[in-house]
Amino acid sequence: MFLEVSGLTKHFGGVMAVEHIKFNVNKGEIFALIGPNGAGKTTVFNLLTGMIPPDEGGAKFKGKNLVGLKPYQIRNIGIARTFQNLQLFNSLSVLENVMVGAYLSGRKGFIQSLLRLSGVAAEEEQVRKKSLEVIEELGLGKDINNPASVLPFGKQRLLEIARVLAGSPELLFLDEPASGLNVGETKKLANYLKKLKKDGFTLVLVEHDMETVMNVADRILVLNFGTVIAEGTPEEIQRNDEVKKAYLGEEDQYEYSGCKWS
Amino acid sequence: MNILDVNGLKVFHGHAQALRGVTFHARKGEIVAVLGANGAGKSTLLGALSGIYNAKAGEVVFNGKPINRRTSGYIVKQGLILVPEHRQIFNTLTVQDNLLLGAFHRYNKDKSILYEDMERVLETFPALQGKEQQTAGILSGGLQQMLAIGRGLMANPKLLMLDEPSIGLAPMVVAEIMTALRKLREDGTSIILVEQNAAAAFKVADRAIVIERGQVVISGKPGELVNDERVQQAYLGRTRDQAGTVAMAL
Amino acid sequence: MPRESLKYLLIAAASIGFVILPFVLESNYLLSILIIIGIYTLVVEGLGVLMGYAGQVSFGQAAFFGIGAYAVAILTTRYSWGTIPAFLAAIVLPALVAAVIGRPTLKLKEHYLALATLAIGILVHIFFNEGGELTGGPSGLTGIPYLKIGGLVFDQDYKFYYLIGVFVLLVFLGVRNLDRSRIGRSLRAIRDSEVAAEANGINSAALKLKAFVFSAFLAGLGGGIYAYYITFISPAPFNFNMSIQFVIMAVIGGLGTIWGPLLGVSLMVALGEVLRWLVPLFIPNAGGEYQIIFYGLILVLTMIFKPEGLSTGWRKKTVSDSEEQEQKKENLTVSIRR
Amino acid sequence: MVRRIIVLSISILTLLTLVFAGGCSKQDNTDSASKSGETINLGAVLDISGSSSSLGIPERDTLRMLADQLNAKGGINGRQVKLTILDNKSEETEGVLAVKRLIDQENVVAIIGSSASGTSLAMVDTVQKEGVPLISLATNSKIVEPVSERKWVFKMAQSDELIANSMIKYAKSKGIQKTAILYMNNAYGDGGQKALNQAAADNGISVVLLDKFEATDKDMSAQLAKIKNSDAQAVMVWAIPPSASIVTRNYREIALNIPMIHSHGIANQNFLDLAGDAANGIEFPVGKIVVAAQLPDNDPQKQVLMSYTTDFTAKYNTPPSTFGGHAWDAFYMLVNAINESGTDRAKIRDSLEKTKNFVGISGVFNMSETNHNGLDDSCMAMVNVTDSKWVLIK
Amino acid sequence: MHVNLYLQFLISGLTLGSIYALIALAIVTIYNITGILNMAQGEFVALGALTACTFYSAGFSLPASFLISVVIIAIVGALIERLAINPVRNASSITLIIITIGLSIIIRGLALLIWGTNPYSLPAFTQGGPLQVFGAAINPQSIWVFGLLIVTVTGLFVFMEKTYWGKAVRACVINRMAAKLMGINPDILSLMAFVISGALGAAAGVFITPITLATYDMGFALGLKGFVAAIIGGINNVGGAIIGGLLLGVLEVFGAGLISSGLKDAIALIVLIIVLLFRPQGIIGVVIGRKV
Repeated sequence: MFLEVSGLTKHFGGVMAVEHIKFNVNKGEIFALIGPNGAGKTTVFNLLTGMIPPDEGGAKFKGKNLVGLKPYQIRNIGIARTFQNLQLFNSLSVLENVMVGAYLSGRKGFIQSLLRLSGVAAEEEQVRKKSLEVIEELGLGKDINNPASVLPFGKQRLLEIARVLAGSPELLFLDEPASGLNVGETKKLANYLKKLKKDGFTLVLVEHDMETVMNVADRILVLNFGTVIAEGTPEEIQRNDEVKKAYLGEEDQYEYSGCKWS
Repeated sequence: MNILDVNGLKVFHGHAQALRGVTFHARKGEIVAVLGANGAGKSTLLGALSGIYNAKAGEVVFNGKPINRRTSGYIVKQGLILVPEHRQIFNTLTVQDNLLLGAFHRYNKDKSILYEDMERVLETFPALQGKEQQTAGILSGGLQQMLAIGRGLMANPKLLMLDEPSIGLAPMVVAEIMTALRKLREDGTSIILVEQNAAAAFKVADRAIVIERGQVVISGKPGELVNDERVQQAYLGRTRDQAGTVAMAL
Repeated sequence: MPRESLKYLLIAAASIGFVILPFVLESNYLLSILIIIGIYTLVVEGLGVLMGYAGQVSFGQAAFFGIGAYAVAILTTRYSWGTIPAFLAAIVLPALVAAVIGRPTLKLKEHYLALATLAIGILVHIFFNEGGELTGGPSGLTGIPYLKIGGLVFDQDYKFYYLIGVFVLLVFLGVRNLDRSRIGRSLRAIRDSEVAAEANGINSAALKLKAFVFSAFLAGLGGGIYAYYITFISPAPFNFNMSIQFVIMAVIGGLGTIWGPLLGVSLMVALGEVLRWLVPLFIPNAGGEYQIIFYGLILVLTMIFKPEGLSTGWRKKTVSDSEEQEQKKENLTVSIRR
Repeated sequence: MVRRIIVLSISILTLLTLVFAGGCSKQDNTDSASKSGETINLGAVLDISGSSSSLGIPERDTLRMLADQLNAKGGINGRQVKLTILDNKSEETEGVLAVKRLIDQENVVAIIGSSASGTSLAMVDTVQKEGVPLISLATNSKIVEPVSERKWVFKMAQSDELIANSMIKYAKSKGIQKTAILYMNNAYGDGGQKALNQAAADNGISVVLLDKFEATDKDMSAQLAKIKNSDAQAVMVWAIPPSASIVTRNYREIALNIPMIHSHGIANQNFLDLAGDAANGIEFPVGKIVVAAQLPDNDPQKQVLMSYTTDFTAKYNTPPSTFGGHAWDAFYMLVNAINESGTDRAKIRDSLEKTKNFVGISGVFNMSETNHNGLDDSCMAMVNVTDSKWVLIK
Repeated sequence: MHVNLYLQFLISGLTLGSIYALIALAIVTIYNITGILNMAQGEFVALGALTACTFYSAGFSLPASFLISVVIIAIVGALIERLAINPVRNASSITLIIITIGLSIIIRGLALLIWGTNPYSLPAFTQGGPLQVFGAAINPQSIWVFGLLIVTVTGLFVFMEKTYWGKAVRACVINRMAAKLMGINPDILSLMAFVISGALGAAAGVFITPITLATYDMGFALGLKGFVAAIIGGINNVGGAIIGGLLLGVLEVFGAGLISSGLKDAIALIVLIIVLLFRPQGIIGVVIGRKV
C-alpha cells in the first residue's frame, strides 16, 4: 500500500477533533478529502505531515511509519504539502521560493556553500534550471524576480504548488489549492492536477470547490465532525444521502432547495 | 431607509489589495447575506466596517454618520457591532462577564438595565441559561457561538454583523442560531451575515451580495441570486451545466 | 558588458584605495578606528547571518567575542602557545561552545530566546570574572604577545589594518556566497516561515544551529584579533552592553544584507568618535553620557521608523498594521485549535 | 568565473602589499609633537562616564582648574598649555582609541590617565609603542610593573600594597591575629584582596575567611553572617560606595561585634552620607587630603594639601577627593618635567623618572628606574569615623 | 554553622526576594496587558528612587516625596508608551525588546546626566534598630518592602478579579481583537499598563532605597533579576512572579552563603536557563490560579 492511514485520532481540548480516520491512497491516483468547514480535513493533513502528533493511530507511507517523524523527515521520504493559509517565503523572490522547494535535490552544505567549493555553482545552476521549468509550467514566468508577497493571491497559490513540485515529491498533499482562484485559474489548475497524475505523482487534496474535486478525483473521502462519513468514487459520493445532509443541513423549509440546486 | 451605506471601500493588507472598492448598502431591519469564496474579502470587509482595518479609500455612512477612519470604540458606540469569526469569546472569563463586557461602552450608565438586557439575551439563547457562572472556554462550540452573538447583543446593536457563525457547528445548532437571527430582525435589529454556507444564509437573508476578489460582483434577493448565472460563475466557480455537482458546494 | 566592467573598475579602485589608505591617512588614530570597525564588523557579520538570515536573535554575542579573546590571552600567556595555534583556538572554541549550547537554546522562540542568550552571555562574563588565575579575574590578563605569522610581526596599526581588511573581505565573500546558495536561501526561508521551510525538507533546527555556530565562529575570530591588537584584556569589554551594541549595529545597518553590518558598525563607531569631539563644543561639561543617550535615541528611532535598518535591503518590506493583525488573527486561530 | 578571478587576484594583491608593507617601517614622527609652536599640548583620558565616572569627574575638574591656573600665571616658560581631556566611558577599547587620537590628532607631549586600572592597562601598549609618557591615576601595580616593560608609564595613586600594608599593620598594632576579608568583586576589589592577603601573610596575620560581593549587590548580610560565625577578630573590607555603605549598614544590623577596617575606597562624603550612623567607629587608611586640616603643621604635605583644598572648594563648592589629588600630582609632576626638559617626549620621560622629593597630594614621590610610583607608607594616614566625620588617628 | 546563620540567610533572601518580586510583578503586568517584555522596568525603579531622593533632600516630607516620585514616573511611563511603544504596537517581539532596551539606555543616560554617579539615600520609614529574631537580624525596612508587595498583589488581584475595569483588562489580554470589538480600547489599556508599571516601579524604588541606596545604574541589575523572577514564575503569572522573586532571592543568598558569593548571579542565571529550556511556562505554571 502506498499510503495507509489507520485509526488516526486527535483531540484538541473539546472543540475540534479527528476520530479514527482510516483510508488508503494508491500510487498514482488523485484522492480528495472533502467535508464542511471544520470537519477536520486540515487536521488530517497536519497529522500526516508531522505538524502535530496524533493521539492515537498511525500512518504508513510505502511501509514506513510516519508517526513521530518531523515535518522535514516526512518531506525527506517523499511527501510534500501546501498550506491552506499560504505559507510562502514572502521576502524571497518567486524563483528563490521555488528553489527552496528543490532544497532536497541539493547536496551542498553550509561550509561548501560558504566557500563556494567546486560543484556548488553547477548544482545551483541545475536547481535554477529545474525551478525555472516548473515556474514556466505554472505560468509564473513573468514574476520570477518579484518577492512572493507582491503577487496576487491566485499566483501565490500557484507559487506554492510550484514550490513543492520543484522538489519532485512522490506524494503531494494539497490543502485547498483552488481557493481564491478565479474560474479560469481553477480550470487550469484542474487540468494541471490531471497532468501531474499522468506524470506519476500521487495527489491528496482537500478542496471546497466541488467541480474541481468531482472533475479530477479518482476517489473521495468525506469527513464530518472529525469522522469519515463516506468514501468512494465521485459518482458514489454524489449519490450519498449522508453527504448531502452533512452539507445542506436538514432539508427543512428552505424554499429553493427543491429546485435546480439538488 | 439605509442604515449602512458603503461606497468604494478599499483596503490593503500590506501590498495585497484585499478590497477593491466595495459598494453596497443595508436597509434598516433587513438581513443582508454577504457571500463569497474563501479569501474573497468578506472578513476584511467586516473588519474594515468595524474599525479593525483601516480603509485606504472609500466612504462608510452608518445611521447617517460617517464612520470610516473612526476608532472601533466610536463605531461600537454608534451601534455597529461585529460578532467575529471563530467566536473569539473571552475563554477564561465567565459567561456573565463575557456578556457584561459586551456592554462595555454603556457600562457607566444604569447597571440594572444591563442585567435586564442580559436576561433578554438569555431568553434569546435559552441554552445559555443557568450557565452564567461557567467559564466560557469550556462551553461547547455551539454555546460559544451563542455567547458570542449574545455578547454582541449586549452592546445594543442597531446593526449586527456576524462573521461565519455556522462554522464548525452541527446543522441543528446552525438552525437554532438562524432562528435567533430571524427573531432579532423581527425585533428591529438589522443584520449583516457573512457565510460560506450559502444554504444556511439564503434561508434567512432578505438580500444577498456576492463578493469576489475584493469586489461586489452581484447583489439581489436570494431567489434571484440562486437563478443568476453570474452568481454561479462568480461565487461557485462553475457553470450551470454542472448543476449536479453544484449542489455539493452547498 | 560596460556595466559589469564599471563594477570591476569600482572594485579595483576600492581595493587600491584600501591598500594605500594607511599611507594617505598617516594617522594611527584613524587606522585604529578602522581596525575597531573591522573587528566589530566580523562579529556583526556573523550576528547578521544569525538574525537577518536565520531570524534568530542573540543577546549574548559578546560572550563568543570574549571567549575568542580569552582563548588567545590564556593560551599565549598561561600556556605559552604559539600565536597562530592560539589564534586558531580562538576561532574554534567559541564555535564549539555554540554548537553545544545552541541545540537546546535555539528551540526557544522570540523573547525566550532573547532572554536565554542574554543569560548565557552574562554567565560567560561571570566566568571571565570568576576564573581566578586562569582568566586573571576582574583584573584581566596583560602581556599578550603580538601575533606572528611567519616572519611578520603584527605590532603596528597598519599591519592590523591589512590583516583585518583581508579577513573582512573574506567574510564578505563568504557571506555573499552563502546568500546566493541553497543554504542562504533556506535560512531566509526559515526566517519567513519555519513551518513551510520544514515542509520543504529543511531541517530548520540543524540549519539554525549551523548559523549560530557560524556567528560564534566569526565572533571568536574578531575576539582573537582584538586580544592581539589591544594586548590586554579584562572581562569589561565582553559584558552585556557589548552584546547589545552588536545587536544595535546589526539592526541599524540592516538585517539580511551583506553590507548592512559594515554600515551599522561604521555608523556607530564613527558616531561615537564624532560625538566625542562634537558634544563638548556645545556642552563643555559633557561626558559620554550624551553619547549613550544618542545611542539609545538612534536605536529607538530606527526601530520605530525604519525597523528594517538603514541599508536598503530589497527583501525586507514593511508589514502594515492590518496585515500583521491578520497574521495575529491567524496565529490565534491556530492556537485555539491546538 | 571572471568575477571570481578578479576578486581572487585582488585578495592576492592585498596580501602581497601586506607582506611588502611589513618590510618597510613608518617614519618616526615623535618629534613633530614638540615643534608645534607656542602652546604645549597635554592630553588626558579619563573615565568621565560609565562605571568609574566617580573617579574621572573630580579628576577632570581638577585638571581643568589646574590648567586654567597655570595658563593664567603664564604657562610653562611662557608657553600656554593646551589640555585635551577625552572620556573613555570606562571602556577599554574607547580608551585605546582616545589615546591614539591624543597622540595623532592632538600631538600631545604626554598623557594623563586613565582613572581606572582596566582602562589604564589597555592604554599601556599604545604608549609603549608610540613612545609617549603616560601618567596613570589608577592603583593596580601591574600598570607600572615590570618597569622594564613599562618604560613610558608612571602611576600616581598609592598601590594597593601600600594601603593593604597600612590596614594590616594597624590591625596588628591592635593585637588582631585573625581577620576576615570582604571585597568588591571587580578589578578594584580583586587587586586589594590580593594585596591584603599578601600583607597579612607578611605580618603573620591569618585570613580566616575570604569572601566577596558584587558592586551592584543590595544586601551583604549573608557574607557578614558567615563572618559572625567564624572566629575572625576583625573584618577588612575593600570596596567603594554604594556597596561599601551597604556592607557597613548590614554590619551594624546583624550586630557583628568585631572591628571593621575599610580601605581608602570609602574616603568620600558619599560614604558617610549613605552609611549614616553605621559608619561611626569605622577605621581606614587614607591619603592625607581627606584630613588635611587635622595634620600637624610640620607635615611636609600640609601646605600643598591646604592650598589644593581651598582652590578646589572655592571653584567647585565641594571638597576635593583623593582622585582629584592624583590628577593634581600627575599634572604638576608633568609640568615640572616639562619645565626642566622641554617638550621632547623622551626627555620628559627621563625627567619624570628622575623626580625626587616631589611633594604632592598623595604623598612625597621619589621615582627611580625601578619604581614608577615612588610612594611609601608615610603617605597614608589612618582615620576613624566619629560623628560622621573623619578623625585622624594620631 | 548555626541555625541562626541559615535563618539570617532566609531573612536576607526574603528581603531581596520581595524586591525582585515587586519588579517581576510590574514586568508581568505589562507583559500580560501588552505582550511586551519591558527591558526598561529596572530603569523605572531607579528613576523613582532617585526622584524621591531629590525631593526629599529638597525638603519635602518622605510621604510627599514618595507620592511625587510615583506620579512623575507614572507620567514617564505614559510618555514612553505614547512616544515609543504605541507607534510600533504591531512590530515583532524582538523589535519591541530592542526598543525597550534602547529606552533603558536613554533613561540611564539621562539619569546619569541629572543625578551623576553618586549614590543617594533615603531614611528608613520607621526608625529604630533591626529586630532580632532567634539571633538573626531583620531590617524594619524589609518589612515595609514586604508590605508593599502584599498591598500591590492584593490590589492587583482585587482589581483584576473583582472590578469591571479589571475584567475589561483581562478581556483585552485574552483576546485583543475581540476586546476592541467590544469598544474596549487596547491602546488605553496599554497606556494604563505602562502607567501602572511606572508607578509600581517608582514605588518599589522608593521603598527599597533605604536598604539598597539609589544609583543611576541600579536599574539594570534589578531589572535583570526581575526578569529571571518573572520567567521562573511563568511570564504571565502574577502569583508566579511573586513566588519566583522570593525563590530567587532565597536562592541567591543561600548560594552566596553556602557556595560562592561570586557565583550567586550565575546560580540565578543557570536557574533561568534551566527553566527556559525545560519549563518555559514557569515552574509555577497553572497551579497558582489564573493569569491576570
